[in-house]
Amino acid sequence: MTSRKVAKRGFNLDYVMWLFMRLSALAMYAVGLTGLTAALVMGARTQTDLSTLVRWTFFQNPSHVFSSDIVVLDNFINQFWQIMQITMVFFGVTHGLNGLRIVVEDFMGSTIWRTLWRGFIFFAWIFITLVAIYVVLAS
Amino acid sequence: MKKITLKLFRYNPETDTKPHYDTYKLEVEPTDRVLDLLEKVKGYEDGTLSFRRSCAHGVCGSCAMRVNGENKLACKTLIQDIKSSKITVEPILGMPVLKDMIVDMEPFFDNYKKVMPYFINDDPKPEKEHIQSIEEQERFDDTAKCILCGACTTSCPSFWANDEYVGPAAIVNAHRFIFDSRDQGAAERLQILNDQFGVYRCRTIFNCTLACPREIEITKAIGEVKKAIATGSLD
Amino acid sequence: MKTHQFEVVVVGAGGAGLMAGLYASKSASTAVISKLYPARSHTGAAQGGIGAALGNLEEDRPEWHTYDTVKGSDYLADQDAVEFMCKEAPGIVYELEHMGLPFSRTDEGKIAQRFFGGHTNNETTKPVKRTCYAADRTGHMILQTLYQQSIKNKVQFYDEFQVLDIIKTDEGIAGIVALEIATGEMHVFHAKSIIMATGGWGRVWEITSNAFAYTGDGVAIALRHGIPAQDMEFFQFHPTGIYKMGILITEGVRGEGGILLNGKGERFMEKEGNAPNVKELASRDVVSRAMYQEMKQGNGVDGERYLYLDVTPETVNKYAALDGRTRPDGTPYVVTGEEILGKLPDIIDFCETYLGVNPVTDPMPVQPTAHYGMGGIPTDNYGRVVVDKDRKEIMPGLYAVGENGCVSVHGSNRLGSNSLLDLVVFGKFSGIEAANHAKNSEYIPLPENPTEYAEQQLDALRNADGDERLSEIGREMKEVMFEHVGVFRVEEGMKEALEKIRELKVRFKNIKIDDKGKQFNMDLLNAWELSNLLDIAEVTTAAALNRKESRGGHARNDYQERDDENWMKHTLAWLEEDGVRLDYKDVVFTKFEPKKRVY
Amino acid sequence: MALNRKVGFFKGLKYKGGGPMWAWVLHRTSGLAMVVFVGLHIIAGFLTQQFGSEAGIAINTIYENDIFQLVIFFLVIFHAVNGLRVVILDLITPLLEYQREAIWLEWLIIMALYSLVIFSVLHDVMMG
Ligand SMILES: Cc1cc2nc3c(=O)[nH]c(=O)nc-3n(C[C@H](O)[C@H](O)[C@H](O)COP(=O)(O)OP(=O)(O)OC[C@H]3O[C@@H](n4cnc5c(N)ncnc54)[C@H](O)[C@@H]3O)c2cc1C
Ligand code: HEM
Ligand code: SF4
Ligand code: F3S
Ligand code: FES
Repeated sequence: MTSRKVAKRGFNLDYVMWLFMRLSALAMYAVGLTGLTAALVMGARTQTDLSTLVRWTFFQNPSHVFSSDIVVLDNFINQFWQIMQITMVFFGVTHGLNGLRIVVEDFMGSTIWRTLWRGFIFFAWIFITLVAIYVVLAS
Repeated sequence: MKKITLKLFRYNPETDTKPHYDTYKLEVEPTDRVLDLLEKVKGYEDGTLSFRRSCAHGVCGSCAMRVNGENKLACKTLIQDIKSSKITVEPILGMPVLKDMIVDMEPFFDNYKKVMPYFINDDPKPEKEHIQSIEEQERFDDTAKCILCGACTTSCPSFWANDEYVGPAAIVNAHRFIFDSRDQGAAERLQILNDQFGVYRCRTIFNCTLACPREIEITKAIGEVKKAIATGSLD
Repeated sequence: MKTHQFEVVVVGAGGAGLMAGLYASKSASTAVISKLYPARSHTGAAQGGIGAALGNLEEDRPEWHTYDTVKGSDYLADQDAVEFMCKEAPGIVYELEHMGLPFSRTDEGKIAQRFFGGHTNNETTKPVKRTCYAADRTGHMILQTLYQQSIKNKVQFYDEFQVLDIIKTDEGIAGIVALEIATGEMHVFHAKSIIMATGGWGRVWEITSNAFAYTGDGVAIALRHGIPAQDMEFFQFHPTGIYKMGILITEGVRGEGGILLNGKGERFMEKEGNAPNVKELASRDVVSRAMYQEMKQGNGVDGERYLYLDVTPETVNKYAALDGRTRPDGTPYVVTGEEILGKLPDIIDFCETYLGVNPVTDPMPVQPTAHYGMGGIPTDNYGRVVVDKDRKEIMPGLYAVGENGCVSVHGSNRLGSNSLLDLVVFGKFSGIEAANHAKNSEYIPLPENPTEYAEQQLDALRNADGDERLSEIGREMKEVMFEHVGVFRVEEGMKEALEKIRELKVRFKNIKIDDKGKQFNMDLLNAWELSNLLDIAEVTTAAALNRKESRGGHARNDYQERDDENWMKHTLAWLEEDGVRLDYKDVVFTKFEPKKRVY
Repeated sequence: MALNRKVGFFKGLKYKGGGPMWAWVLHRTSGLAMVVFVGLHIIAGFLTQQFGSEAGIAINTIYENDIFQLVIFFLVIFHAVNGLRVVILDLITPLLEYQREAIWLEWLIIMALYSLVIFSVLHDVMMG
């Protein structure tokens, strides 16, 4: 079969976000699985309950798991895990709020409500991301 | 012979302000089509019942309706294939209902026309046919089967939610040309589909594929179009 | 009432109408009016393919195609027209391909071709692969392609407008009257040229492969304006319709090696008197008659009125070996289930849906089904309507193409795959001719009240408040026609049918219409369509009754032989107040002298 | 007058679309639920940490509830597994042919994971 090429298409928010939704989903899997494995390796296997384990999986922050039974918290207090946390927060929040945007835009025509929602989602995105990053860096 | 209860969506714009349902009890053969039942009701019970039909064997695309909540061609759905003895027939969703089962198909055809659903090749014509290998022809054989019945687009929740979405049928017909090795309009069609209301409105919900009476792998075709946009390659 | 003005108006958006519209719109303002969305036209149901001597797989020539068509027509076709069509055929198939039509391909990437009944190599008399196909949905692809090209060329469509009448004043054809189905509003299209392309009328018969929309509107409208219909007694019964439903199983199945078997498992087509040479690939009238005889002799399957069409690989290979059939490269012809699936996907789908039978593993129950009207509005090679028996008087501005026209290239029996060809060839030339005519003429002024006649007809129906059911009248008509004016005919039967039709016409005046509304009043339109069918049934029966011979699609038990001496002529039928008036016109001969037809 | 063409959410739900459609509906619902859950969780944590707010603690107490946990775990697992199916099918187009199998597989995985969760939560409840 002959190979045919067409020029790549220009920027389109819906395409970019479509791709982002999928890639961020994969990224969250990556971070989550790393967190989970690490938590298990570092002792959660025997010592902790389910919800704590989930907290470790998704947000490996010492202050997030104040009641944790994991003995050696120190292993989690380093820059690697901070980066992991920020990645998780960024992808999770962006993914979730963009999801919200998609749902809203599906059910709302181009009215003023749509614009308001967009604005609201944008500020919520900035706010939550910043707050979360602050929590990560401050603890 | 089998006894069934037929429940029909009724709406007459000239006399009704809102739709209602009529129920009929019929004796039918298991090999009767849903279309035969509608004909029976129209012929012997109530001549005002209105629906579109022509070919009566699933190739013209006139008779897409919701049969027991699912998009079907009335002429391709046999009574023996319906589990229940109660059959509800309603118009397809997402298009304005004009009368009984008849919906306004204009929005559907408008979307279809948006994707340039026609062969484009500005080269000088060869003396005989264009040469195209069997494999090249098979590349778009599936999507060339489309009979424009609308069952797919009107079963798509993404389309229900936002009727500006061009819908699966339009993408299927774009696919038929984008992947035709003789055609030269792929770039423009991909441009059109890479739009806010284009192919990325598809959420891989599969209702379309399940609804298609021609058994076209619609979601796959849409996926291939998405991939072509992302990679710039048509292989 | 709304009035529009176009130089050319095409009525019907099937293969013929779209082709005509495409060509006319190149040089004249054109509207295409159709009671269905164009993509719903019955051309989309055509399965097997379109005939053209491309010679992609083996040697073939347009002259052979011409001879086969003439022979197939039982010498009733006009040979100049046939020659014209067969010569144009390869060019027009290439043209369709250039429009993007996705034909199936040969290994070399050329358009694929298959066997079809009656198409032969004239030197060896063996079947020849002449029918170009796109799997078993060639008609679908033609219809879609032409519709797509019409969109590309911005042809103006009026979808779901039912044409009820042509406006004919003393000066000539001035336009047409159409009902906008969605609103019930009348529209007048003022035009210089009118092309009728409304398709066939198979709904006259009980078992038919034809669409609900095949109600012969074009022919009936013409008849009401004193225009004759030609050769209406010749209606083709396709041998293989799905038992009881009539849904078509394409001749392509036999082309791919499918075998007809009777209840005893015998291949009856090879019997002496049927078609010992080409067997299943004989022309349709021959096969239908053979099947009918088998069933009459009690050889139907389980004593029922059906036979088997068997395309399972075992059967195909067994008989291909017996016949010594080979592939183009000389190797023996052997098929696999896969291959059949690939070439006949839709047929397999139909059988599974409607019969619960998979043709790759089981035989299909089939019976002859009413399929194609060879007759119609008489025209010349440019679609111009010729109204007299001497071919002198044409009706300026009126054209007819496709199944509702009669050029005549099919004579008394159409060869498979010649209809799609007829549509595009004559569609093209009538489109060009209609635009030319429009360029060289003036609009004929509309009469005072152009919709009067159409409105009268509708009002009469709407206000008819009797007690006859439309569906009942329709059912009785279909039954009597299938019984007595079907595959085989005899004097008494046809007389009975004619009487019945006349009785039904009287009863029709006393019908009851439930729907009194304007929008989508399908009840009313169905009544109008039934009145067309009744007219056509009457004309068909009267013409058949009068033709005292057997020829092509017209087979009589009481006159079993072809009678060239008295009947080598076309029938013209006028529908008049007190019945049908018949007259006859000569057949055009060029090269081929009538011979006895053996396959 | 033609009837309005708008298809409301509940009207749409009556359509018999089968497995993939329900998966989508649940995906959407679970996605939104998580937005609310994660959003509130972050804010609650922030409030508690920064201001020692009672409201923050109140919110987080709801999250400790067993029933709530069973629900949210289901939603999270479903969203994650179904999301993975969608991502795989979307990015590797040829696999779209196996979508029916994909739905089965997905539910198998969800059931397996979710039984672990149920087991664990019940275990915790029993053990006090
Ligand atoms: C099942 C089947 C299989 C066939 N297979 C083959 C094959 O393999 N090869 C072959 O050569 N031939 C085949 N034929 C024959 C061939 O397909 C038809 O004869 C041909 O398609 C007729 O085309 P047409 O353009 O005349 O009519 P159509 O395609 O039927 O178009 C008729 C048009 O007229 C419109 N119309 C009708 N009445 C009105 C009205 N009152 N007002 C406005 N519009 C109106 C309709 O809306 C429609 O658009 C087959 C036929 C059938 C039924
Ligand atoms: C491993 C974890 C996750 C995976 C694999 C995942 C995957 C996906 C995927 C593939 C989509 C599809 C979007 C589309 O169809 O266009 C999606 C949508 C969505 N996701 Fe997630 N997601 C995950 C976590 C989350 C989280 C943590 C949230 C919330 C904060 C979230 C909220 C949403 C929302 C609201 C949508 C939009 C739903 C819709 O469009 O119907 N997701 N997710
Ligand atoms: S893709 Fe299938 S369902 Fe959709 S319009 Fe075409 S034939 Fe109908
Ligand atoms: S149903 Fe709709 S969302 Fe996509 S897969 Fe089909 S178009
Ligand atoms: S009537 Fe043609 S598809 Fe049903």
